[in-house]
Amino acid sequence: MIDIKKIREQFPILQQKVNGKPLVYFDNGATSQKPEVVIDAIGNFYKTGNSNIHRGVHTLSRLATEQFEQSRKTIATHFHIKNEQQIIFTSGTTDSINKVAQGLAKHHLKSGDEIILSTYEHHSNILPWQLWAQKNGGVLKVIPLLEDNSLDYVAFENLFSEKTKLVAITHVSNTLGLITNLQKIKELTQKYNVPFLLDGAQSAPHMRIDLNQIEPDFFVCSAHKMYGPTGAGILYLSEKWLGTLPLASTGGGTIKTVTFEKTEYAEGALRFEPGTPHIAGAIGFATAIKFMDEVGMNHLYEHESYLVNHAQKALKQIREVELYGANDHKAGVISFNVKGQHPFDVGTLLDKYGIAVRTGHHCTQPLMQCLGVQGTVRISFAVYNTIEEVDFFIEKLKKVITMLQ
Amino acid sequence: MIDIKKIREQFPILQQKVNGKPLVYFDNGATSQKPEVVIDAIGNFYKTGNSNIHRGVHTLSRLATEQFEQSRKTIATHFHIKNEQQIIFTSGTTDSINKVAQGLAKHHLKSGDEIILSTYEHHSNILPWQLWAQKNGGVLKVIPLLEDNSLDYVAFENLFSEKTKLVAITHVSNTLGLITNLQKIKELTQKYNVPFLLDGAQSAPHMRIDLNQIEPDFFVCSAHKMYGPTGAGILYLSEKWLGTLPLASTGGGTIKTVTFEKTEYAEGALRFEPGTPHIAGAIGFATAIKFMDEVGMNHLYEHESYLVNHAQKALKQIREVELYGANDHKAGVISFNVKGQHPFDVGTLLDKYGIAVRTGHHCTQPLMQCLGVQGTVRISFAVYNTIEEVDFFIEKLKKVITMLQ
Amino acid sequence: MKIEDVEKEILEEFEFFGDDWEAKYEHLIDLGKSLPLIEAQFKTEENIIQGCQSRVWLNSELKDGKMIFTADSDAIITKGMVALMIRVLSGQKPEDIVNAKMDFVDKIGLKEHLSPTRANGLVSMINRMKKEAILNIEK
Amino acid sequence: MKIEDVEKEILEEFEFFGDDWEAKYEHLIDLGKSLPLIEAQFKTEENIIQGCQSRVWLNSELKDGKMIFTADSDAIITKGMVALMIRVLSGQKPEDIVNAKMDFVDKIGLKEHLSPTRANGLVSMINRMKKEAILNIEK
Ligand SMILES: Cc1ncc(COP(=O)(O)O)c(C=O)c1O
Ligand SMILES: Cc1ncc(COP(=O)(O)O)c(C=O)c1O
Repeated sequence: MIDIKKIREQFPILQQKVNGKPLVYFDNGATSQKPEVVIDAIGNFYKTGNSNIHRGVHTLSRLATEQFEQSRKTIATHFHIKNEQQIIFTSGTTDSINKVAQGLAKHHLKSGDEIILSTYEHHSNILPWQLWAQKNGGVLKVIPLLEDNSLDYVAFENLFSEKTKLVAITHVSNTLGLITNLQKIKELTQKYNVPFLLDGAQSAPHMRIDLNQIEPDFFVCSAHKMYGPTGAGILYLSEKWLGTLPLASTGGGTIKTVTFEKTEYAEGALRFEPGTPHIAGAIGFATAIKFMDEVGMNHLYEHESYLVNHAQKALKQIREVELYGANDHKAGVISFNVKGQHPFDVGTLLDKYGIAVRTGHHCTQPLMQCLGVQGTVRISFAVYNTIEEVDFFIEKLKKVITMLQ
Repeated sequence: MIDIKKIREQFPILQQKVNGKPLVYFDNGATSQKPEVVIDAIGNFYKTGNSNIHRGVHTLSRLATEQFEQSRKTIATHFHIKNEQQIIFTSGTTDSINKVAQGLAKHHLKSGDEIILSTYEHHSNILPWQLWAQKNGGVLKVIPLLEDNSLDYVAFENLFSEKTKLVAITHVSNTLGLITNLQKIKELTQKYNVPFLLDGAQSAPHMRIDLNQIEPDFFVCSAHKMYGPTGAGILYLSEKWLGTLPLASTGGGTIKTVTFEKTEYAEGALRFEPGTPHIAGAIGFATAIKFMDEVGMNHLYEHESYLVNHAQKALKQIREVELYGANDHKAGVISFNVKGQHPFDVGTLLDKYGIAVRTGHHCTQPLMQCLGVQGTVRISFAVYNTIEEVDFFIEKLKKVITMLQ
Repeated sequence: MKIEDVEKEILEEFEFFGDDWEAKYEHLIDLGKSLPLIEAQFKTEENIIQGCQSRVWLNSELKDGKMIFTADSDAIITKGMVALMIRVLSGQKPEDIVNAKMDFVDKIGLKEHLSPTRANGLVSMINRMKKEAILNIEK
Repeated sequence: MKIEDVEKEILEEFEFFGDDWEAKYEHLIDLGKSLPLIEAQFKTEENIIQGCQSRVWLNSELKDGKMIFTADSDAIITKGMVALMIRVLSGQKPEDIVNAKMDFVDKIGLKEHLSPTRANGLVSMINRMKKEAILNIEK
């Protein structure tokens, strides 16, 4: 299998102490740490290859363009896409979703139209649609949860109407780690002929994703959650939308010709990438993808599942712990609370032991309302986490529970 | 004065050879090179401090938040702003302008309204307004040029009408290096009570900018042209617009409370920064600003003016060279052509000598149409360029002219 | 007692724990538990200080020229911190509150709770306390 | 001559310059100057291949089972490169054009002109030439 020790050695930040204790970083759902290759790829670009791209005739500009376009190809290949023009560089998942929402609002979405979301959604996959709905008289319909906090696919089907214009749904719940049934989504969206957007922010870091097979209309994710740099992400567009999605933003680099009266736009990805892109970010992102592919997405998933199952089992044995959406089929994330205690207190004390967890609503307030809590404690794993860290965390969690009582 | 040799040593990329020749980098208008401190600030963040910000209770998250918010303060101080909440982090100038255009389009701009731009504008300060104008029946009015390619301020005043809702103008022409008369802009926009957006993409890298004194409604610039990283920039909003500019994009991190029906947004800069920001970019940007402030903006401007004047004088002595907008009062940029030759050829041959220049329309096609050319050769300076480089360039340019004849 | 004297008292109290953060936090938690709760009628929307995670309610009134603060929080560690703030500032003259440096928090090694991360509402709470004090000077 | 033979000829021609890029580019410029211009009637919008900077016009016709290409560019170095492409591909059978690897460009040390930077239209031009060839196979 994979040699976690060797992997850990590649992450400089894991070698350091926090509050005098070795860092146990369980906040990967918020952002992952970066391996040395990624940090170096960014540094080396600035040290040896930095230049603006696309329009230059000089050597540095040509080489930077080649690196940038090669990064697009690497990412396309990772997601099993043949035409790399379908990969648009953005500044992250939130930016990508906004681009789709703003684009669709121009022609595709009309007053009275409906969009189906799930109870799981991150604010970034709610607010852009809400902004549209409030301004244009649109309606957001929400897939409810079953008792076990999984999505209610029967209720889901009942939400479809002639007015349904989009299903925008997360692949993995960032709060619960539960995985959406893509088979079901594909089946229903095809049956009702409705486009769907898949929010891959929490799936892309953890599992193999074959967009050629899933066939979403839109797919989005963030580099910073995938061992890559901040400020970078992608928007994948299906062939159909690549040619037809109206532009939300525009500017230099997207055009063939411009006069003050009229602009003829370029084709492919460029049309959607106005201004100087985050060149170092794209290169760093591709390097992170290569890092993941070298580990192997299936190995990565297996290792993290192992950690999740181990941690869940141990947490279940602590009487004071309440787990949310516990399940064997998860993508690296566990949410829980200590009964009667505020998650803030639990997180604050764990931090004193060097354990970084996330507490609060995780940008999923509607899900919190549904669970009937203010917030949860969330631990989320990456490939560099170990069973020993999980055991250390469980030990200290017990200590924290005693302290708070 | 300033010790250029010491400054050059801080830029790793300048130590390298291109095509076997030392790199003479005169493409700073497209993007500047980065000093070691900036590259290290980014690397160190990922190596020791990387975490997502704002919502975490753990130590790394707190420290990252402090660094991020301190970066905002550093940038605010540089531009002489007291309330750092007026500095919004964006992915660059183009992104910033789009955010303003999309926001204003929601309430402020109505069908039939007029926006005044100048002939100088970069596509990034034309296309977002054109997109609005075409969709909503708006009108773009254009400040023409005088014989000497300076803006015609008399004609400018005549463009104002009751329907004028915005003046969006560049501080420095990225193609010609000519500096807009801000006194005039301020006077006219105050007289007609019209908000103005100042595109600082090409001024912020070269001169001291006091936003407290200029009092624009919106000011935008890009980190990557200011010795900082790619994928980062700012949108400055005046107090008035900070509270009132409608949101164009939205998502996680911008809110107080969310339900599927309704969202209560946070106040200040956060409202405009949905999703995980380019944290490393903000930190790198602030480090670049500190680098500039250490050199001193006035020293920087003086040095670059010296280079511009020296180069202009030498270019004037070459019979085959046609200069555009030659002038003593410039911000580091010179555009010219070799009569009868395509700028692409000139640029390609200069590159063989290790000299990186930009050729083409520089994303200012309307200005090209006005000058009656397809493109120009543009040389643009940064603080690390030297008189020796200028002399070397002049010598090789002469060689190139001979070769092409 | 003057503000400085209360601060000194707290300092001494915490010095006792040395580097033992567990003991320090246990003390903080105890302080939280001992905080006289705010009266239910004051737990209003208006009195809430929204941190991103833990919430703080603060009520203030002027009594015989001195500010009386009562407060509560839903998180116990925040509540412990709030208890310290109240101990220092409640019962003091508005002028003194406005000038209080509150750097004892740093000295007892709990500075992290005053970071601007929004995660707790403490910075906002101190600001609110000072604002109330200012209003009562101007009266 | 077969494509490979023309390529070999060009290779030998350029080998002569060794590492002297100035001589090489002077030769390229000469080639550009010698390119038989495209007839004015073919300099149409339709025949234009838009690079970001230099423009290329390309006309193609099938004559006795062979593709005849004529071309022009507004930049002389691009024109020199175009002249080389035409020398290799014009007068060849469509099948052979489709299969041509064009790696001689790399071998004579001018690979940079075939980068996807959009700055010149050469990659697009080769693609266009091959596309025209395919159309003429299918006929
Ligand atoms: C005057 C001007 N405005 C806007 C831009 C766009 O900046 P960016 O590409 O960083 O978004 C540029 C960059 O070339 C510029 O020179
Ligand atoms: C499911 C999901 N969607 C969207 C986002 C937003 O991603 P970003 O902050 O990188 O834009 C997140 C990040 O927390 C997420 O977990």
